[in-house]
Amino acid sequence: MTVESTAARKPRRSAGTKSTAGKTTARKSPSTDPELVQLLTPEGKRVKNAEYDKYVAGITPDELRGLYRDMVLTRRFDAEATSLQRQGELGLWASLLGQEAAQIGSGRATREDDYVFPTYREHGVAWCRGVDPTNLLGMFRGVNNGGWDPNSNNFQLYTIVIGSQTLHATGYAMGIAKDGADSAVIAYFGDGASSQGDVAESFTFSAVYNAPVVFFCQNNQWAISEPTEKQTRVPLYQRAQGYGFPGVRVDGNDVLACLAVTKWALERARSGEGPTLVEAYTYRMGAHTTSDDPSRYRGDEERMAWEAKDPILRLRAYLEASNHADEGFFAELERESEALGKRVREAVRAMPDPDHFAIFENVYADGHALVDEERAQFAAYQASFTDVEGA
Amino acid sequence: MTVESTAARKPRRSAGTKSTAGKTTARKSPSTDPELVQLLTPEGKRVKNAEYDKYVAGITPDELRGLYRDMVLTRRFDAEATSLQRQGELGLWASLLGQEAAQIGSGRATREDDYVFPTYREHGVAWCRGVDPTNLLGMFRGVNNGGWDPNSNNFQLYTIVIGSQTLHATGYAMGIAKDGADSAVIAYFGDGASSQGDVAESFTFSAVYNAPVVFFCQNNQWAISEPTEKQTRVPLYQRAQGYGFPGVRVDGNDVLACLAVTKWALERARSGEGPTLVEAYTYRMGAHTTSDDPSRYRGDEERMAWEAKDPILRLRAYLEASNHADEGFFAELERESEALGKRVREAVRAMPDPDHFAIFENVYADGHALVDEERAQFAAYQASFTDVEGA
Amino acid sequence: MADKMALAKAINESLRRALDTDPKVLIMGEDVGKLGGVFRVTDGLQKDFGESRVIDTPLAESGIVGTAIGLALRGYRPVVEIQFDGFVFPAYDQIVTQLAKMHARSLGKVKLPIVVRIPYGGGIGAVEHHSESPEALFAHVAGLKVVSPSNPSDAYWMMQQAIQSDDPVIFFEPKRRYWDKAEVNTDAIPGPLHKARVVREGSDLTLAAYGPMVKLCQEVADAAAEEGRNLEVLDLRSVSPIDFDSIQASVEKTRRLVVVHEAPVFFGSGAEIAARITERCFYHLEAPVLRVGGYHAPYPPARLEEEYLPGLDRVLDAVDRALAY
Amino acid sequence: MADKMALAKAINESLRRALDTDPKVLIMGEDVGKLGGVFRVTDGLQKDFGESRVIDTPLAESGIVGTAIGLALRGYRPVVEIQFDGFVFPAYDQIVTQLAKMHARSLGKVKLPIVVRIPYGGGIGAVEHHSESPEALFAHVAGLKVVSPSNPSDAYWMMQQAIQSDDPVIFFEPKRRYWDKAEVNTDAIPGPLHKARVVREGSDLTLAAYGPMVKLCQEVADAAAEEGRNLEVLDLRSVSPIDFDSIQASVEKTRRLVVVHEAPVFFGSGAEIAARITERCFYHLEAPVLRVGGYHAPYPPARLEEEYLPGLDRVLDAVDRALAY
Ligand SMILES: Cc1ncc(C[n+]2csc(CCOP(=O)(O)OP(=O)(O)O)c2C)c(N)n1
Ligand SMILES: Cc1ncc(C[n+]2csc(CCOP(=O)(O)OP(=O)(O)O)c2C)c(N)n1
Ligand SMILES: [Mg+2]
Ligand SMILES: [Mg+2]
Repeated sequence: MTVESTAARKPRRSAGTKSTAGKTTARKSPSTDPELVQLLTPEGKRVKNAEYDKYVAGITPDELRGLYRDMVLTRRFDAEATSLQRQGELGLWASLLGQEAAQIGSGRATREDDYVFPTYREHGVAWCRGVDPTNLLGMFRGVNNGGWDPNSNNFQLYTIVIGSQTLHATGYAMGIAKDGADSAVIAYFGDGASSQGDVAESFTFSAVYNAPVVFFCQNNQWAISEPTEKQTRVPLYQRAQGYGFPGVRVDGNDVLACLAVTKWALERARSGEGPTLVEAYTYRMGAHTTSDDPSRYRGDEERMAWEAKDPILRLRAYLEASNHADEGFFAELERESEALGKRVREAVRAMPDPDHFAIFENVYADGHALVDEERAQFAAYQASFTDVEGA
Repeated sequence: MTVESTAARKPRRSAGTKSTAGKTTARKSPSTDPELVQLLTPEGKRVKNAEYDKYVAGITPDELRGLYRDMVLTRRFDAEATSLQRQGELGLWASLLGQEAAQIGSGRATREDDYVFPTYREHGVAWCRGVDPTNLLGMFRGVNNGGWDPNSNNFQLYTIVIGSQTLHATGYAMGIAKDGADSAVIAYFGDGASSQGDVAESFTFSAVYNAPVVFFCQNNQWAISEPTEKQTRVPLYQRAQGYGFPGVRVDGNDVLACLAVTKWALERARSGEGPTLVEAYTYRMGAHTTSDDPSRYRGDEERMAWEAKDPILRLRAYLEASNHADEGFFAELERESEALGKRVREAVRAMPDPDHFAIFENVYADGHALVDEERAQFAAYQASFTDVEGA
Repeated sequence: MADKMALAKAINESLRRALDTDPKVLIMGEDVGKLGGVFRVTDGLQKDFGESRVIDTPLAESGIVGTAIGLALRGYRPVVEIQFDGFVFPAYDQIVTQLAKMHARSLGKVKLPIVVRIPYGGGIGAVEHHSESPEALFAHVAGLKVVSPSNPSDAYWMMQQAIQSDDPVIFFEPKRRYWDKAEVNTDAIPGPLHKARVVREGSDLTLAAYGPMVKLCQEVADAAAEEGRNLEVLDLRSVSPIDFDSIQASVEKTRRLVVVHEAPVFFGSGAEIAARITERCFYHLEAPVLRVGGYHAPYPPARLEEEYLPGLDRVLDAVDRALAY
Repeated sequence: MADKMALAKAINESLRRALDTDPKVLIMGEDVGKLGGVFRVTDGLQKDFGESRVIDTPLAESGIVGTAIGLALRGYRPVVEIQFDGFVFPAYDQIVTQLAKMHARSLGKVKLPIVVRIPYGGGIGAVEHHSESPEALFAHVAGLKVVSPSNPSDAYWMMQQAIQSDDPVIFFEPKRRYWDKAEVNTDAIPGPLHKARVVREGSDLTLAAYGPMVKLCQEVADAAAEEGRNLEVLDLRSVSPIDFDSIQASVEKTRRLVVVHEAPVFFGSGAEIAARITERCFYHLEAPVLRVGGYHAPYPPARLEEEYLPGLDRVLDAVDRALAY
């Protein structure tokens, strides 16, 4: 599927590549051949990178095992949620399968006082921020629209309207700058989201105010059924330069590279160098959500090719080859996984339905006469049944 | 006024400039030192340009005088409109003073079957498209919201909501591609407009569908009272590359360069190479509109510096030095100018107020019961006065 | 030819017919191509009409509507899909300031025959932004027409009429009725686009509704009939214009009116209907026009939606209250 | 301290006071800095409070509201300016799906104390998009509060209250009254933000209005008085919530109600008021609630606005009609 296929009837030549002063020319960089930052090959071999090695130079075997553990537990949690949806315990689930490295690597790069603005699939980032994973399930079960306090872990609620949160992130970062604080913000969004006007406006505002924000785009190749070619004809990380800040593409299935690049970007933010765009080149291995049927729009070969780049297997190969983890570690982690699954299952099943009056709660902070009136009518109406039943 | 001034309390280092594979770095290009395409110096000297000379290679003295005439008459028309506003004949006027070269150069580059999407200040482009200038005055007088048939001259109505028309232009261009036609579209917008999400979305759509559209941004340095630094920290033409198509900055006070660069961009569009962004670097010499008072936010020196780069004087110097125009030409043009002024003055003064029932006309193409009902009520109400007066 | 067809399928067939008969008709939206839309309303259309007629767009609603306007200026008749009700707002500016006003702005020179399809309403257990009913926000805006079918036959024909209309039409599809089946006679056009229809005759009170609430009102009428009350049910079909003549005729007979919609009552269609019908039927009404709809609160999480939405009991309660006057 | 002050100046003074007393208050918008806004409402504030408190933003309304939300999450209290009514729509998505819903979405954990200032309404001879009255499009949306002052004193105090409110407030400023002067007592707060006020007592009929139409209604009442009719004039001040109790109290006395606003009548505030007051006062009303407002048409070019807008004669005509019942 080429980018021109929809519009052009006659053959059209592709964009030229010559470049002269005063003119920037589109770079032909097919998205299948990304120039990406990689520290671990798909086979788990550590490769040198002059620029980013320093950001993971001091990493200990313990920390490496920690990243592995994060990814494994996140995947386990995710699988549990998918099966809870199948069992009817959740209305919907948006799986992060395949994106563990992008999320754990970037999530672990954040500092406690940083602030995270997720979209709706950042279960791994939530994990890194210490949000209890069962809290993530409330909105998918339909008991609330966001079940945690954003300020407890500096992890904002999931945002479903694509792209909106990038502006909130930018504003929050403007506030950090105003306060003279040295923390930073990271905003997550997808390849599809890159087309939204709000995301472009967040680039503009963050550049103009030099806001300490990292835009972390997980390019998982798909926006529901649409491949990234329907959103852009050049790699997404290049978008940033036209707004005056750097963009970098990182191997999104390489947790070390994601950690290093995000640390670099967050440090830029902290030290007053303004925004950065990180494109984590990864793959949505599963369906868009449990409502989706990817067989309608993509073949198995693609997924299989990406399974060979699995972020968890990759780190495991490295851990094993470098003797950083033994059988005992993996066995213990397996037990921990099972326990997490069980805890999540039980927590979801025990999750109470909200009180009916919750409809009227929190519509306003300072109250509203109409809400009071409607609540009272609702109460009277509810009471009329009790009366009847009681009679 | 620096870009950081609003947000940062503590000193923040500026963006780095090193560039490595997989990372694009913000280019430091202060907008005061544009890398611009120029064919005529401010003194009217013709300078060579290997890339763009060919687009004006065959230009005849007659055509050069034509460009000069277009600019002079457009300026005359504009001045007349400003003074008609002062006299109370118009409610408002948005002057193009200083932007004549950008508009005439680009406007004359269009072909009859091309389609133009202006904002609200493109009086010079309208002139090139053959729109009767008096038609432009209707909306500023308050007798209509657009007084010409867009399809008569392939010149869409003025669009006031900033940025909206860039999407219409893109859609129209998608239609041209679908039709297999070889015409092109040009969309005008300002430096301020570059911040609107709609403009970014038009870049995305035009790139993905490889639509034959030229985005022509007149960077006149100001969006009402805000300098361009409030919209971007790098030159605007660079915006395009992140979307996968070329951007070029042209001296917007050099009519020859504007003509050449726009021809190049339109030819790219026609031959299937997709969108181009042209940033015409120019200056709004007057107020934003007749309602504006620029003395509140900018000094005279800036305007005076730009007066030295006046687009009309520049071409006149060239015409005179190259003996392409004599006294007679200038004298005749002066008479023509006067006549145009007079015609515009008279046409405006003679412009009738719209019929009251025009409120209800054209709300819908196929009619609407409520509009019919309200029109009837209005008629009855109006008639009640006649009755009274008649009685 | 009359087939039993689900409402979603009826729209699909109607779009297919339009693509077939008018080469200028285009389908645009997110995931409308290979996937056939998240509700499969455009299923198979790209396969049969190609990527140039059935267009998967970038994820940007303002861009979708804005480029559709440009395509319409070029002579096309785009039918654009907004994936869910709650995602129409990024396109709201293009709809309100451009789509709605271009015909008037151009003194009639420019027509924008664009249909904006919006699956709307709740009752399907969805997450936030997937269950809203924003029709009032479009009806208030002159230049737009707003319609909502309640059954497969209307879905089929109203879509035909909307596409043929030279005005922009906001087409609200009752998503929780997508799978309801009924007969669709694809030969005989049932009537004008903006005319209401009496779906059940009655004498004691008029229930007026559109889209997803028509079926509910029919159930209410059934239940009321068991208590010996004879309700008339009107399917309004159009929210702009509203067929006040038909409502008036019904109310002059029944003397009581209850309006039902999923959207919040405050500033909803019920307000306009109540105000205008009270003015038209001041001496006929035995009771004030009552409204049943959503509360002044964001659409709640799924496990609360049954309490939030008008249901059988709540409408019956309003009927009782109206009859008690 | 009581000074005679223009309405625009009263808002300016109110903003100044807020900036002075609360370091978290910010002013954001296009041209609000050096220029002081196109109406000079923010005149001098950047000079006195600096570019970090009074912020000229990029030209992007969604960005303005979206970043204001982020700033509010960080603890700031942004007061954002939309330059004209017709330019609020690019921000509509952020307002409706984010600003309005964040408090409920977060179960009360997140408060967004943001004021969105919108100069609105016509009568100033402006070009397209500069004269609209879109308040109904915000009042329908739960989570927002919507107010509109009619005079300098209210402008001053309602702005204080809006900024202090922990809820988002859409603050509609009657631009054609910006230059009207009246006394403003900056010491004594006149009453709650969402309470209507009787600005003229009367017994024959109630005129209800807000913002720019209050002055007109007072003129109507004067004119009617000359014909021996004694009209009560209510300044509603708030469009969400609407102070129905005060309207009801007035209507129970006068038994007739005419609602006046510049916005189109169809789906406008008059509809909601008519519907609810008819329900509340069914046995008191001697005439249907009548509405005077804009027509179902785009706001017309300036030379037609006098015909489009409610004026003395049109309101008097409605009064006559209501009294004729
Ligand atoms: C404004 C808006 N439009 C449409 C949707 C429906 N929708 C939900 S997810 C999605 C695709 C998102 O793709 P991407 O940004 O790549 O994120 P991913 O799901 O791949 O993580 C769409 C179209 C939405 N949520 N919001
Ligand atoms: C969406 C929108 N917001 C605000 C305005 C008010 N406004 C009119 S012109 C203008 C500045 C435009 O600047 P620019 O794009 O540089 O064009 P220029 O006027 O310099 O030609 C503004 C803010 C508007 N017309 N539309
Ligand atoms: Mg994606
Ligand atoms: Mg400008």
